[in-house]
Amino acid sequence: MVYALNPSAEPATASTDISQVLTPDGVRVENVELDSYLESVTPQEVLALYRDMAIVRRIDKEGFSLQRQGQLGLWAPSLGQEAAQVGTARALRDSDFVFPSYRETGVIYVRGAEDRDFVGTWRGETNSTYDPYRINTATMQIITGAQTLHAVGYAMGITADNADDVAVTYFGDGASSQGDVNEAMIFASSFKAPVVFVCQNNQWAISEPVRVQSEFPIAGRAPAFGIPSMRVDGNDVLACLAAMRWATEHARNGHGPAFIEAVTYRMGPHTTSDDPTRYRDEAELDSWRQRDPLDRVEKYLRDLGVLTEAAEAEIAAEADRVGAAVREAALTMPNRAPMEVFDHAYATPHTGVDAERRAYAAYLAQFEGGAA
Amino acid sequence: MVYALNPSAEPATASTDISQVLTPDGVRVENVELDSYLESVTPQEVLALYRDMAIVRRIDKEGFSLQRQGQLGLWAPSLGQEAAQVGTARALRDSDFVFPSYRETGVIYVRGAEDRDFVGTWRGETNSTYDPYRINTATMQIITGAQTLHAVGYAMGITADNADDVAVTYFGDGASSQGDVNEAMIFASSFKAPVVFVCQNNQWAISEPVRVQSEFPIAGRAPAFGIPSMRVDGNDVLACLAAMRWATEHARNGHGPAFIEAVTYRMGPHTTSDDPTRYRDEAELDSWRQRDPLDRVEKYLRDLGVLTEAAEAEIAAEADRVGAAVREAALTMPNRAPMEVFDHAYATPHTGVDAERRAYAAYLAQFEGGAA
Amino acid sequence: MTTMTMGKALNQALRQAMTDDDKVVLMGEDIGPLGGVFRITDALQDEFGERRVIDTPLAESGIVGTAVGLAMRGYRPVVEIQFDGFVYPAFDQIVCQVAKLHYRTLGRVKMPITIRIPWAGGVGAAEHHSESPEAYFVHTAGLRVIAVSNPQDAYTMLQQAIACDDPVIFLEPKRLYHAKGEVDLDAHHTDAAPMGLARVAREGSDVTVVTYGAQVKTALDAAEAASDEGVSIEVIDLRSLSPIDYPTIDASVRKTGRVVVTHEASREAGVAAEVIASITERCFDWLETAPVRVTGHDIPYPPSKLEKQHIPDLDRILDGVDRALGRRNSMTGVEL
Amino acid sequence: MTTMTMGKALNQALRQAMTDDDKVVLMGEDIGPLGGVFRITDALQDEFGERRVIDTPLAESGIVGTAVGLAMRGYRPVVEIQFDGFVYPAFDQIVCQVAKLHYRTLGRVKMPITIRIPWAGGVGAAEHHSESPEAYFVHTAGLRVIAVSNPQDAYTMLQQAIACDDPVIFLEPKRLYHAKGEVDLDAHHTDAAPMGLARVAREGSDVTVVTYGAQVKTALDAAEAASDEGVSIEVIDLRSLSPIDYPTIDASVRKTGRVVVTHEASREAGVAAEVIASITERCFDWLETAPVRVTGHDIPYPPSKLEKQHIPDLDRILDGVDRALGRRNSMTGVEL
Ligand SMILES: Cc1ncc(C[n+]2csc(CCOP(=O)(O)OP(=O)(O)O)c2C)c(N)n1
Ligand SMILES: Cc1ncc(C[n+]2csc(CCOP(=O)(O)OP(=O)(O)O)c2C)c(N)n1
Ligand SMILES: [Mg+2]
Ligand SMILES: [Mg+2]
Repeated sequence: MVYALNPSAEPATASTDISQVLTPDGVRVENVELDSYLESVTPQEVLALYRDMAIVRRIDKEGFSLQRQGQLGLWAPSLGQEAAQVGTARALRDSDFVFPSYRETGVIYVRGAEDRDFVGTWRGETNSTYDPYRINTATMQIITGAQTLHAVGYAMGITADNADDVAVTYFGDGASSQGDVNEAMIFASSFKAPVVFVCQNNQWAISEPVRVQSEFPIAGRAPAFGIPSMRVDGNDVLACLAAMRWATEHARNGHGPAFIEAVTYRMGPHTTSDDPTRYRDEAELDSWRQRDPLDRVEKYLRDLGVLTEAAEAEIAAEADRVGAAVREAALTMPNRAPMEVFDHAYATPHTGVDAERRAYAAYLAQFEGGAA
Repeated sequence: MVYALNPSAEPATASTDISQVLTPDGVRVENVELDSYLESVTPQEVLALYRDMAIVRRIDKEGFSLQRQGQLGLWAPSLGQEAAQVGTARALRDSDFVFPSYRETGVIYVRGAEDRDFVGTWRGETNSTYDPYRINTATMQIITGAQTLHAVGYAMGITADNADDVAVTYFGDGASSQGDVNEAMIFASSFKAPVVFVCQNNQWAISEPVRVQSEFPIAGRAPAFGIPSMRVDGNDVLACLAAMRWATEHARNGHGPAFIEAVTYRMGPHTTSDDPTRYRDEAELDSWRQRDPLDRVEKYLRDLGVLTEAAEAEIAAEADRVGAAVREAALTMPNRAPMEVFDHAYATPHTGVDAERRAYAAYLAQFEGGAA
Repeated sequence: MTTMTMGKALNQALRQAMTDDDKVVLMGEDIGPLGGVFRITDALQDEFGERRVIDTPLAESGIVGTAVGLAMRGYRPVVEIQFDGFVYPAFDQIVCQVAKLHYRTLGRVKMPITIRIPWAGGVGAAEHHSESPEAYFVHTAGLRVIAVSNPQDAYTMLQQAIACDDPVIFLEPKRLYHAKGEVDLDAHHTDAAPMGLARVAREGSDVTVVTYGAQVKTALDAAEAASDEGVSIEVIDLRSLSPIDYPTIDASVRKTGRVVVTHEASREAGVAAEVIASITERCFDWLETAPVRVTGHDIPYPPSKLEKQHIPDLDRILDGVDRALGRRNSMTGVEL
Repeated sequence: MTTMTMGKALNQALRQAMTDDDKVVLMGEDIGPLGGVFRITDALQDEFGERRVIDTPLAESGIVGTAVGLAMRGYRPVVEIQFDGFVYPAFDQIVCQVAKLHYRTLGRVKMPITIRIPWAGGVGAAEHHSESPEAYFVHTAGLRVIAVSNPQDAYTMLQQAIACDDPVIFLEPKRLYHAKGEVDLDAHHTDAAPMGLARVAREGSDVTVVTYGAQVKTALDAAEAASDEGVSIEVIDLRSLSPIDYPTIDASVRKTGRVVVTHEASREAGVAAEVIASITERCFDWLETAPVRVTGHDIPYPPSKLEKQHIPDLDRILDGVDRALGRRNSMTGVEL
């Protein structure tokens, strides 16, 4: 038996065969795969999604400018990926558990992150801010792909508990090349773990276009491991919501893992340290501006008459409020005391670190009286 | 776009959809995919393949018994996998480069290994025996899957040299779960490297049946990475030869990597340290005995009248000669001198190791006069 | 007290830990029907089922990475790495995740993972089957590292490791798997000496020999041989390599003034370097001679027929003892 | 002589090496059009093409594993690991393959791979971007380890590393990338001091401070400050961490009798432990006081706002110097 190239072997960047329900012009189109997952969605709910995205975009703007002002060490913009993040995350239950990467500002917003949670880590005060168990969301992962295995293990635990939660992991097109991500699919498949893989293919891994990782759709890899997958327009919040409902339903009902590739675009730099002019054309960015995830919902909701002036004002006000609160949280964040550098290295007493802690305390004590 | 489960999603152990040209009963059947690669094969050439397999089986028997007699520390039997190894390796040019795992006795035999090369490492005298550049075959790899990346890198070098060699890597069904093997496919695809992946799915990774790694055909994974693949009867030496001709032709002509899953069976224990009765039924082994890779060629050649009594006697004699030579090589292998333990840790002088070497020489010198 | 092999003691410890706490799950390659290549998990899958004794796909990063997720869900995974040389594919998950998650999350996420590693050489194995990677883990903050040397410690300390809320690298010397000893199966691990303490394996007054794992036996043999020649060696079994129990070492070194540290791992930046640097800091005024290292060489692990040139044996330890005593030894007159 | 940053010197070294030998190829993430996140490969893809400056998929094991294959085919790959904390996925390929292949094959297969790592902290970076993994590599037999501290060494030693037939881990202190210095671009690397030698960065007579990488600058600053108080510090820049140039250290310690070893990496089983254990072995009779370690703590690398509590600064080094001098210091009266 010869296996030909993957039957849907369009280059990974091609936009054909990507499921959509809302066109860039804000027109709701029929989609046999997704429509059934959207039947119950009311215009007010779509408005709520739009509101989420607007707030997330505002947080992102705030984070960016805080970094530029020297208040944060770094910021990884989610600009352009609001639909992929909000749409998928809004399909989850509180009791599901999410394993995001560093770029998922929109996801942690939906999960219930507090103002300071968006900035504490980027400010360098802590390596994480929120309590993972409070919002059932792991610390944003920096090692590309490592979190996908954690999600699978967590999902194996869900199975062992006979629970019907799902675990969800977010990662990028670049991360899909990591051994860990592939092993995660293999483990998930073998153990029929209730886990959903969400790959945000934002076309770039820092300066590398997605074709360096794959000439073919990343979504096409999952089925080879026995995992059904869906490739959706990641700038279409309804498509993302629907796809995620499909995926979580699949996983929650004991059918094992599911995979979503959300085709989107990183409209900003990789991080505030990056200079995308060195590797990508303004024209490409422009073409994606035409597919902005907020614009199309705005048009759609205006046409429906749901995005009234009042609603718009309320959203703007709330976005501003959250933006200001995030800024305030950054600016008023207390500095941690020097000796806290030792805290939590171990959960139980470790004589080695304890001795170092004493020695360092003695060292610091010298300076109190101005000595040494 | 929804990707369903892989279209040919039979469990990885199923024998349907496996390309065959010689049935277990020794009947040559038509095969549209493979026949064109076999047109030029003469009965004498098939006899030569049979001879190879018989000799490899004899070497394996010798290795096994040498281990049982305490002459080798370990032996990893290739029993049952002779067709997969000989058939694929015989499709190569001398200038191609092979990256095998520890079980590829048949492959290194075909590549030109000398008598002592089969046993030196298992005896524990050296971590490798043959010079990789003499037989264009890397040291048999023990870290599962690691060699697949080496093959891809080597193939990238072939491309850079504008040469038309191919690199080939052998690995098992178990190894296919390693991140490295998946990364190897990703790199191979991205760089269109002239490399052929040969996965010998021998149904077991030590005690784990292949379904622990995959419920679906391993060959089905490659296309998802953009690599065409073929699933062949690994106990059919002609099918293996043909598939490898297809794969090398593909790679040699600039079309990038190709993948072969040779479905076969490990008829012996994992190694001489293993006790398969703890995890598998005799009945399963029996069913595979019916599909023995040598038997079917024997029948086929007898029917053709090519395997004459004289030919049979010659093969038996040669197998015995090689077996005896391998035994002799093991028994007469010189012990390496104690100080050789330091040799080749570095290619250029390293003051740290050099100092240790001097110190250890001084230490050993004490014993020469019976002192200390 | 029951006499049993270290392998059996470990098996009993796993059984006990799984009985005591149903959050304990075992993961690894071939640990199910086969019972592991060393049979340490023998019969446990039969007893506790496939959900608690999990044969995993062949991918060490996958095993440790999924163990992290299970730990986050409240489980206490006990991972078996099949051989020491196969832990490296999991190194990233161990160093960046297992070791750092508690620190990263300000203590909110616990990582009670035990990573069992059949460890080190001397069994005539093939390449990659005789590695001594302990220094990598000792240098990795956030991990605890245990190396056992006898069935009783194996039984007690494996249970302690599993019960510990920190991640533990648990090293099991392969060449002692079949060595027998007395084990008190009834004693509860919480009543035993805590996991972080060293043990004076033999008292002596002239020279302190510090070691761990299978080398403890070699050191004890050396001590016995030395006593015939009137040299009294104190042998310290570290048991815990992170943290290291310096008070116990200090007491010995301050008594003897002379110390030899021996292990099978390579020397450069190995555990012996750590022990000697710390002893020198802590006991400088008590030292009569320079502390001596007797270790494996700085070479890749050699083929098995040469491994006896690599693993320090009784004679090499005694040569080191002579050096610590300022007696004639192999280095006399040799430039370092 | 030209004044340039260390980053620029490295870029020039790569250009020179690629010009000298067309078997030299560069591999890594974002090293092409972007020129690497630190611009060390700036403009090289334009100059040498996509086949010699290769943007790879995002997988470190894949990068190093394919480099092994390229080396077997006769190439001299120079791998860039984007940040120190991302080397761990490649650890298996480095430890089991890169380090061991020459030994495994009885010298038949050479592994002339250079693995460049932007290294260590002090730049206010996010987690995993400030790691000091050097001890892992120093402990790994078969590897050479280089840590540079100035543009001239960066320029010369990177070329030496690439020309070396052994694999070299080449550590580039991130916080010195923008530090400037004089570089002789015309001198040939074969005329310079061999890669394995240390360098006396400042002569002194009272205390020897041994260090490497970015800490060399801190140590020199400390020496300057100490000289104001009449203490003469000799600073040794190790340059090579494997092998370590003990003759140079010995000469200094035998002169001063007092030694401080400082690095930013964690202390337990770190490079300082190795240096001190060796100094003690080699120079015991010359030591006036116990050698002192001034290192990072045994904690995961802290968040950036706390990193100044972790990286030893001038004051901590001087405190260590006081200890080596037997003067009042922070540990006076404190139990270890
Ligand atoms: C193991 C590892 N290697 C390298 C990096 C450096 N790095 C950070 S993000 C990134 C690109 C990731 O691209 P992608 O997965 O597509 O996610 P995106 O940033 O586009 O959201 C790289 C190379 C890392 N964080 N971890
Ligand atoms: C990285 C690594 N992990 C574990 C092992 C131990 N091990 C050796 S062979 C083997 C099973 C391999 O199975 P498979 O890939 O199917 O090859 P086969 O032995 O069947 O030829 C295992 C687990 C290893 N050699 N390397
Ligand atoms: Mg991306
Ligand atoms: Mg197999």
